Amino acid sequence: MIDKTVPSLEAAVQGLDDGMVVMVGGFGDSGTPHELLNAVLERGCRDLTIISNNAGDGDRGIAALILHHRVRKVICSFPTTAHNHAVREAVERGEVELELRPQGTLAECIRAGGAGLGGVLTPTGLDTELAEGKPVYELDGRRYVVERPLRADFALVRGWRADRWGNVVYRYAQQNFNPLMAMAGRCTVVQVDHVHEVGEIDPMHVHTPGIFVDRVVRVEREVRR
Amino acid sequence: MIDKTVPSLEAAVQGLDDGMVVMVGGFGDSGTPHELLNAVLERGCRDLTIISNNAGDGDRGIAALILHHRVRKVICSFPTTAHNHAVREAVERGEVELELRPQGTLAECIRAGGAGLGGVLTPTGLDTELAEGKPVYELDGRRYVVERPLRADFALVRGWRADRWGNVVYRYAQQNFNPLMAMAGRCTVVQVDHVHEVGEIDPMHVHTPGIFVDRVVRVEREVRR
Amino acid sequence: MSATRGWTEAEIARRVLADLWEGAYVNLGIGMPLLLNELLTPEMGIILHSENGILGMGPAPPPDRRDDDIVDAGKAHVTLIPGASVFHSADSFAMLRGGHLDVALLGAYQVSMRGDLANWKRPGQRIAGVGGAADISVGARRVWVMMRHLTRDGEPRLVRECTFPLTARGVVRRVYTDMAVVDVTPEGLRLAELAPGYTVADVVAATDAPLAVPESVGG
Amino acid sequence: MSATRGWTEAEIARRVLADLWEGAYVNLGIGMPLLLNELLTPEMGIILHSENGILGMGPAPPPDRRDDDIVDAGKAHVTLIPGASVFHSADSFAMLRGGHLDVALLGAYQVSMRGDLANWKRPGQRIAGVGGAADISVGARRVWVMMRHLTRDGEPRLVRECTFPLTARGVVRRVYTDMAVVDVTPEGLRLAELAPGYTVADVVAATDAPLAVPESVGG
Repeated sequence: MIDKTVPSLEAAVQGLDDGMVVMVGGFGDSGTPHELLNAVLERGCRDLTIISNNAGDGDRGIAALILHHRVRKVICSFPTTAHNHAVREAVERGEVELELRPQGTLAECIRAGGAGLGGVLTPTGLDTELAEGKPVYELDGRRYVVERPLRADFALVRGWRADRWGNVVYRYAQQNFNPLMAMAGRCTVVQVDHVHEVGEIDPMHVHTPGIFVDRVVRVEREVRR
Repeated sequence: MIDKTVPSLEAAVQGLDDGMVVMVGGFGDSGTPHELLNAVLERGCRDLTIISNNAGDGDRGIAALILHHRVRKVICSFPTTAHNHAVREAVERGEVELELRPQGTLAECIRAGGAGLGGVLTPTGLDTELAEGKPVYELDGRRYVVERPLRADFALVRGWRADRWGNVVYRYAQQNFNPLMAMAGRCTVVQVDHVHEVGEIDPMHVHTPGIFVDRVVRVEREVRR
Repeated sequence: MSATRGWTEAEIARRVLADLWEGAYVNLGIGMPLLLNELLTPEMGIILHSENGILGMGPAPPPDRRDDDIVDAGKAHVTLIPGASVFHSADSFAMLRGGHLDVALLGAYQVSMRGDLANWKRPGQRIAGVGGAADISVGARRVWVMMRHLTRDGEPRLVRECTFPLTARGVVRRVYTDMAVVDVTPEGLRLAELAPGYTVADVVAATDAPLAVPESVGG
Repeated sequence: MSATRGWTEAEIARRVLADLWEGAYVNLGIGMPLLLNELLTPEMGIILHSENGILGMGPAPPPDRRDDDIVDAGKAHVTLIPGASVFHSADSFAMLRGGHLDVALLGAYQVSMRGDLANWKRPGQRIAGVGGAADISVGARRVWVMMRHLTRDGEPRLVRECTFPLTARGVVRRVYTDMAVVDVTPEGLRLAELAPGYTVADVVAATDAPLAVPESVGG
């Protein structure tokens, strides 16, 4: 019987090693796989490249990984918040390389990676510093920035419900980057609040089909709202 | 109060005029807006460019439009079936121009049109007749066919349930090209079996958010299964 | 500037609201634009888009109804109104980049007379976030900016040529400030309305680019 | 060819099935590959993808349970198994093009010794449909072909160079025919298995390209 659930957070990040590229879902705290990030921290891997919309907050999540010197590079759209000095300071002292992509471009590049497309042709950032060093392609008299697809060795995803085949449902705006990263991870790990038996989720309600998911781990959380 | 429902099929295709580009959802009979197509036929417009996965069957749907000499060009992935002589004969006598795109490329080009992207970089069709005459772009040592985005003046979409704001839910594999075409139509018209009051559809179950939809028309149908 | 002259931020937001219409799909940028969310009522029929993946965003909930999975682009807790939908970031930006939003309201450091927008980075700043601003400003049908007319140091923000790094070129259509409403036209800036207590001369002096003044406003 | 030699289409399908494994995600092309759908049982744990937007496709329903919204790539009525999901065509082809399918089973007119696939159009045919074949064959992790070894006119379909228009270059890994199972390796074609009643010499004669014969098969 196909069963993608794993018994622990430790098992969920098994094989996530030094030098790997790791996608991390979430927008601020919404849909962020905090417990998986903690498991990565405990695992102790270094030289990670993190792809995520943000770069953590305070000393939590990706910020914790940066503060513990586990991160070599961050690809994101909005690294800094009022409370996040971790990434700023690490970049300023040359420890972390920062690559900025506009949020919609970042989302589309991750989707392109997961969908086997060669890149993204976007008007976003054209003739601005945001497209510096990037190729420009002209088609039928219009110019587009060529953005490279993104893939990852691991995608860390936060969902709400999943079945044992890895079909995932997200709760409200928890989706954000999660369904896209699920497509782009060579190993996609989803932390969820609830695990269901196969057949319990309506086929029409599935946001991420199980084909994109390698591991499911349930994390006990207090009920919100 | 925002209410995108229109009272009749005739009202649903108001403004669909000669020479326009029209996307038609569906895969075979599944998710095909047959009643909207009939309304287009009755409206009498000519010189249409049809974008659809197939080109109708027998004397129904797009085949009916072709048989009535309303179609100038068809862009599709699979024009012919055992029972569809309409498109074959119209192409052979030079009445209809046929542009073939592989199915995944067609889907992605429609999405690109709706998403404001400049084109699609795909490995599909590379170095085959399927990419003849199309630009090839090389990025980081890999070559991709550049496929042009597709948009339409009208997108004719078939859904299952919609609310008055145009949020649409599709039934099982009825989705196919429908949610993509909904994004790419300057005027997107959705025929559904059921109209709901605003708030009756769970936000997490919406497949096509109302922002993509201009008109909703209810078509009485017998209940299946 | 005296507090008795011009519009407060809340008044600017109300002024913007007067230009919106029933059925409009609107994206609110971080900062001043988010004030709009608290002014809207369901009767107005204005549907807010939040780029993290919400269409039909409603105002902040009472503290005991906060939900971490319902936040706005500034990561603050919001609500969903009836008719709302949720989706992933690629679909969300397809809406923006694909020209489906009627209006994007953005904050800005500077706007040029040609509609160039600078709102993501200060000159010389090494690390800045761009978020969704660049996609939103190239994609929305109308880009409107809400900002103070002058910097804290009294420098004009409406300029001939932006000195701040650009977010997008030639995209801004209208600018709402504490002093005026200014349109960006193919011919350059044009005064559309004066805030109470300000004269045309005040606004011209506070604007570092030619400002056309139609008779109806100049009176 | 006598009916007592070689594999029937159903036997070819069963031979393919023996190479699949629990948890495999498999796409079935139109034609012979669709035979697999009727052979699978839930216990096998093989998950079928249908490019119109189904993951977890099940066998044909009884006539009174047909549902027009649940069809396969050949537009025939099928069912959904427990654990199924549905999605739109762009997501469906993201699965294919993005390398998420373990196996794609396709029919073919010709396969070359380098794994070139010709399965969408006959030479000189003016109007043909390609459907999903081109995306599937460039995207799936393993492309396996099911076809008769010879054409009706007795011409080999396994060839040095395809004379039919190509669907994709260098993609086929394994070919199942009525006469044999043949692997496409970096060194060219290699016989993997003989169908009952055929000899190595039969297959070599019916193949228009060099065919390596490992000792284990050649016996």
